[in-house]
Amino acid sequence: AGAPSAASRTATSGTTMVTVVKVKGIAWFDRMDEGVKAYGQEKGIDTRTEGGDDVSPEKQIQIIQNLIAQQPAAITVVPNSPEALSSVLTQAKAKGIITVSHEATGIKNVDVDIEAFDNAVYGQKIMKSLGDCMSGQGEYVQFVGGLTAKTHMEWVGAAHEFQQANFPGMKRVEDPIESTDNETAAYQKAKEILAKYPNIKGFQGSAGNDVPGIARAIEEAGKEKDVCVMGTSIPSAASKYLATGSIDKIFFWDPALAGKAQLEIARILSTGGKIEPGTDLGIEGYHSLKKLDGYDNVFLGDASIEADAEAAKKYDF
Amino acid sequence: MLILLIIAFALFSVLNPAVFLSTTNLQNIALAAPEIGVISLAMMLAMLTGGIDLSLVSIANLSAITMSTLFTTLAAGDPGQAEQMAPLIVLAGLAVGLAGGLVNGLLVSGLGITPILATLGTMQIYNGIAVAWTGGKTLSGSPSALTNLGLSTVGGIPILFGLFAVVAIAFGVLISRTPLGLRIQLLGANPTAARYSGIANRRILLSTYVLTGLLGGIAGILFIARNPTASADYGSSYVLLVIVIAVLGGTNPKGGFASVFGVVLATLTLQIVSSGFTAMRLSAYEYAIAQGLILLAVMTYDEVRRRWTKPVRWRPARRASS
Amino acid sequence: MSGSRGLSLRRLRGSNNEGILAIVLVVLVVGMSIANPAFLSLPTAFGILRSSIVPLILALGVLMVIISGGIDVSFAAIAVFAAYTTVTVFDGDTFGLGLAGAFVTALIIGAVLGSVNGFLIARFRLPTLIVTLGTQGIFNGILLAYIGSRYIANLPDPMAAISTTNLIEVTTSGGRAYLHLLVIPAVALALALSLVLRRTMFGRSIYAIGGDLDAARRSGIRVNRTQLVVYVIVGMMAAAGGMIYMIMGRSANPHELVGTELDIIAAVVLGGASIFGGRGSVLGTVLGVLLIQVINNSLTLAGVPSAWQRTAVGVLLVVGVGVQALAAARGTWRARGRIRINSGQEVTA
Amino acid sequence: MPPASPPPVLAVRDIVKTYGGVTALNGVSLDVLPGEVLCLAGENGSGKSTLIKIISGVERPDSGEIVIDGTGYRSMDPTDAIKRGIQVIYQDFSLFPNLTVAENIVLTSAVADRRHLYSGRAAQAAARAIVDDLGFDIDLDADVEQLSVADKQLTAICRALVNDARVLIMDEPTTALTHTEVNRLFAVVERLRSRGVALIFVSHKLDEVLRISQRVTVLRSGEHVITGAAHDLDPRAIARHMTGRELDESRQVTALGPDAGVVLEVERLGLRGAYQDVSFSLRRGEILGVTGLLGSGRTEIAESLFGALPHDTGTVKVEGRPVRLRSIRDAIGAGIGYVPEDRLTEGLFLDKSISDNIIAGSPDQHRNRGRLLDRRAVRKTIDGLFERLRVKAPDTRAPVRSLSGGNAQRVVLAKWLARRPRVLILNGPTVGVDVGSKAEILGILRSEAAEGRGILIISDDAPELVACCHRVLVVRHGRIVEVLQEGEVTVEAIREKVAA
Ligand SMILES: Nc1ncnc2c1ncn2[C@@H]1O[C@H](COP(=O)(O)OP(=O)(O)OP(=O)(O)O)[C@@H](O)[C@H]1O
Ligand SMILES: Nc1ncnc2c1ncn2[C@@H]1O[C@H](COP(=O)(O)OP(=O)(O)OP(=O)(O)O)[C@@H](O)[C@H]1O
Ligand SMILES: [Mg+2]
Ligand SMILES: [Mg+2]
Repeated sequence: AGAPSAASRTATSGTTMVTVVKVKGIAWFDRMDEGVKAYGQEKGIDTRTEGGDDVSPEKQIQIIQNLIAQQPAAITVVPNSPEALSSVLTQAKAKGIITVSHEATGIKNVDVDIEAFDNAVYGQKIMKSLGDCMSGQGEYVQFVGGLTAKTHMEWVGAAHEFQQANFPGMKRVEDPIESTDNETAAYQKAKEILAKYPNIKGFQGSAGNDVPGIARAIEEAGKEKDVCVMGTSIPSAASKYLATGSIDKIFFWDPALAGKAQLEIARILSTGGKIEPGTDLGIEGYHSLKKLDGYDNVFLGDASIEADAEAAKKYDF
Repeated sequence: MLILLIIAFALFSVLNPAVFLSTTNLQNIALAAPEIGVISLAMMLAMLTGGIDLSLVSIANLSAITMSTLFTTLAAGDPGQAEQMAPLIVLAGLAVGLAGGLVNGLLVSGLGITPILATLGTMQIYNGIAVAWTGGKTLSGSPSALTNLGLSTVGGIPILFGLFAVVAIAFGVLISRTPLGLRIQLLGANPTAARYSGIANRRILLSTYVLTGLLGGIAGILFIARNPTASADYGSSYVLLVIVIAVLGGTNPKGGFASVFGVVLATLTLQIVSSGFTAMRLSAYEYAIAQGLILLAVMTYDEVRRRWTKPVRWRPARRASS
Repeated sequence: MSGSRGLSLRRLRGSNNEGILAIVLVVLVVGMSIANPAFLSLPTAFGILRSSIVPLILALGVLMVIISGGIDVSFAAIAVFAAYTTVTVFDGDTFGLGLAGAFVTALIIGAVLGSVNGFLIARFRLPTLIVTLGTQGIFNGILLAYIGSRYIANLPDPMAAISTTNLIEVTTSGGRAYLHLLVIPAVALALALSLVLRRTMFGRSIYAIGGDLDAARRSGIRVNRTQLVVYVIVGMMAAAGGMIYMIMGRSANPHELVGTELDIIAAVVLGGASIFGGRGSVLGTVLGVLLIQVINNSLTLAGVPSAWQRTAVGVLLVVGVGVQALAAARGTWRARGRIRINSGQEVTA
Repeated sequence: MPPASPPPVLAVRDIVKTYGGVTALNGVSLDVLPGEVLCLAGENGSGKSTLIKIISGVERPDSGEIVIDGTGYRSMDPTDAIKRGIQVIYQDFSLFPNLTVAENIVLTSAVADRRHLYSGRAAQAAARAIVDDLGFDIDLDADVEQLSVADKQLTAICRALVNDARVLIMDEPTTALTHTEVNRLFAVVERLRSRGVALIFVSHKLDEVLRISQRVTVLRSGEHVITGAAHDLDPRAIARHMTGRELDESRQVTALGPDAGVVLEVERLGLRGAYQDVSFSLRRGEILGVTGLLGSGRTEIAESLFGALPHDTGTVKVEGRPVRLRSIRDAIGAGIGYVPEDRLTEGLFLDKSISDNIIAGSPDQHRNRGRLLDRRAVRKTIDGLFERLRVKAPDTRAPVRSLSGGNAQRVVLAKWLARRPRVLILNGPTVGVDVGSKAEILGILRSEAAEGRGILIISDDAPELVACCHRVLVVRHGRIVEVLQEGEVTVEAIREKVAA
């Protein structure tokens, strides 16, 4: 996987750009790989994705370190732990490699961090839908893939604040619950919640496996109609439950486009260009970048997508 | 093991010399090896007594988190002073490692809990403490002395690698040249006979796990020196990897036999294969397959060779040596 | 010579400390119920049983290996490999072979992978930990690199059909309670394995091999063949566990299960099996699995904040094993102290 | 051989077996006739057990052939051997520690019968039958790992006899047994013999050998020396064939000087259920024997003195000073050493080298100023003892597992001599040791005593006690019932007091 044909290697021997993903082989990053490859074809650049066989910061460090020795023009990365990468990214920069990151607000030592959206806004958006669905009343809980997953914690944090400000009738009854991004674990935790809070009205998920697991528990309890389930997921994983109404709505962004956006930024930087507020990457959702306050290298697109059962059918990942 | 190391090195040097033999790549290998190597040595030590220590990575993280928190707290008051306190901060990290090892040791030797269960439990406890402590966030901040240590090289060799070499030599001496080391080996070979030979099994076991905890603490220092950050879930993929390295390096999982030198070589070999695979643009999955094949091939070769050579000279590779 | 009281105490404790474990389990359940009365309800009980199905099936396989003096860390990789490959092959039930066909396919794959372990272990007499560590990486690598690494949301129809079939459905005040149909194979397997281990020569041979490999060879037990069969059966049990996991999860994710090996092994050892081989029982394993599932699936109910749940799991595990270990230590102490002055009296001949 | 004699059930022809560099057997041939006991004698390491393992299919010979009922085999397989009616009592018992006595007794035959099902109740009944038949007393429900060595040996005997064997091979079946059990075993052997079973019997107790066997085959260094009728031989002759020299088994006890102080004093020691009211003293330079029946409590007394078992009452003084014996380390600290009964599990690190085994008890005595092991001192101790105890092995790096029983015993002894204890307790110091080595080991013990150590020997072997002990204590039902003083120590006296 990832090895380009001999022809493309010679044709573009000058420029190689590598995207380091959290883990290889899952649908999300396969989709990103599609975007990365398509971008390479379009621009005639040697592009590929690399990643570990499980989600671990140390494997990403190892991969980036190995890549530095290969001297690509750019490394773009979706870090498992932004902080843990800071030192290896410094080394990359020192070798003149352009570095771009994604889903890593606050990361240091990259030229640009590109976010599909503002995490706080995204969290608020989910909560707005959840609050509307629950008519602003009742108990709810939030799931995160891991208590160590930074973006998940930002989403649920912003959502919680938004709820307190805008839906005073709602109540979060537990601190964020950890699902380890495992569908079965999410299912079991959801069952516990249903037993502990018979009147629960809402679930917010963060990891892709959260809402399918929660939905399974809801279906078994026959509470599809009584409980609102919303959160980040991908259409392929959620479609089955969207159809029965056990998931009400999912939120996501297209990783293929995010992959392209990272590479486009790297290309602009490598040709001496600059990324500024308002820059148009020519990619859907990234037509007018915003700069995130409080950071000097974070730019935001407007690429979040929300989908109900109908809308989700349009996506094939 | 040495042969394998040379084969691996030669193979990748021929296949992709430009990348594989670059200084950067070699330095990277030398930079990545120490943290894995130190944990592997700790695992080797636990396995030498016939046990296992699954909590090592959690201990290392807890130690790194302690150091980072201490530094950040001190630096909030007076950054200059915090830098000066670096040695004390490092000592605190080591102390956390020792404490973690002590708890393991007490559970294993005092209560007599099977090591795999005791350390599986403490792995979760230490990891849980780290999660609760950091709220799951990755902490950044560490004394610049430590960070510099991670970045600097002497004659092209990273200092961290030198540190690893020192630790390895110290452990080689400990195992083969001290009474404690001899007792650890004997205890692993036959606990009953050890008892009847006047070896204080409990105390030795306790010392062993305290030592593995200490190595965990050292690994925590290496973590934070390589990256000035600390988090609860760094290195979780190391837990099984270091067992692979330990056995590849000639440690008998039933106890009694291990070789520090073998473990060092095994660490380097796997690093070389890993970076060689990336240089060859092979995927992580293919690397996982290769790692398994290497393990099986080396062990089968060892076994077959052992059966064909003089039984009385049997297992020279597994005898403890530095 | 030891009084009948001593004997009945020994019975109660069980040959592998099952009695102690049962008490620990009861104490835990009582404690949880006090912490939250909602815990003591049929839905919770069924939920825990349901969540125990797959771990139990996997644990029974591990139990066999551990009794035979080995250890297996590759079973989770086998489970996923067999089940995911089956799902891929049967996509949409192409062959019309139905559920049975799917299971047979998975079992065959499991048997083949298990035989790789068994062959290496029996033929080259390699330490089992090493072999299975190696094959774990190989199986998992092959699966992800060459067969597929993507999440499959929709199972083949025959598998999907029983995903939501329940054995018992009861509506209680605490909500509806379901007992999944697939507890039947789990219970059946437990009973069958228990019979095999206690009542067949194959089962006793496994204990014998775990007790002393050389002695087993000398007494004519076909050690290599028995070991091979053990690993083949474990591969098949893992495959069945993997299939049931995917059926109950209603999706096929090749990244799951692998990584949970140690928890399963912990449950088996907690259930009184000796890591050194030769000891262990089905009853103990069942209790060990239940204990771990109760711990894992009731912390939120009991009100443990999620930040502290990892720690709580660890602490409960250590306490559970600690109680066991202390009881076991006292047991052997007593056995050592149980000194009979016997032959002296009846030497008259 | 008279022409009328029946054809041999079992024969081996020109068996050669090497282990790497070591030649264990070099062209050995012998045959066994139905209804006879053939005794296999030879020094430790002469190849007796190896020959037996080849017959039973545990090892394959390099060359040669095994003939059973006239059919020749290049090598055997354990199942085949059992199927052809060959049963073996192995020197190391080969029992399953995790299974009960009953199960151990029946498992082998169940395997040989190609059974598929197993019934605990049937096993119990079968085991009960054979145990009762032999008149042994063993708890059938006990796990074998909890048994004393003697009980393990009894279990192994029962297992071999539970089937109708045609050839019964017994590799040192009596090492841990006392006179009584040996007598019972021999009665069974006679019965089997009269039924036409062929037996091979290995023992280092030459008087036993001559009592039970019709013919004797002697091996030396893996070669066949002689086969002769038992009534033509006496112990001296056998020993001469084995060792190639004359042995002196007579009593050699040096007189203790009047100034020899008391090194160990035991007063009213007691452990409930094991022994009571044990008092005796041991002087510097004295060798004190302790004997009694199986289960009489001798081992417990020794283990209490070594801190391996607790004691409820009484005091122990070493060199006049009271010592606390709450753990083995206390005992070692007080200068007490102990060579345990079960050398395989308690005495030796089988996979470790001879060097490591020798130094195992005394690493602290071999430290240099840097607190590291002083390599030179370690080497000196190891080489010194290796030479002095004449351990037969290629070098000190060989794992102890590759040694024969007698040599392994020397290694255990060496471990304790390296520590130079004030009091050395030995539980069956020459169990399984050949006559030549036994004489040497006793010689070593005498010279150790002469250096001022107090030595306590627990043994069933009356001639051995006579050969070296100043005094002998007889233990019965956990009490010292007799003290045989200097002049009274004779084989007859010991046997009489023990059985009384
Ligand atoms: N597995 C082995 N590896 C190497 N050498 C061995 C092995 N087994 C036996 N030997 C050697 O073969 C020789 C014969 O050993 P064997 O056990 O047959 O002696 P034995 O006559 O039974 O002695 P003993 O009376 O002490 O039991 C010895 O020199 C021994 O060291
Ligand atoms: N754990 C136990 N369970 C049951 N019976 C036991 C146990 N330990 C010892 N015995 C019995 O107690 C008796 C005493 O055994 P022990 O080894 O103490 O004898 P001893 O006095 O040392 O004699 P010898 O040295 O001749 O064997 C044995 O016959 C054995 O059956
Ligand atoms: Mg022998
Ligand atoms: Mg005894």
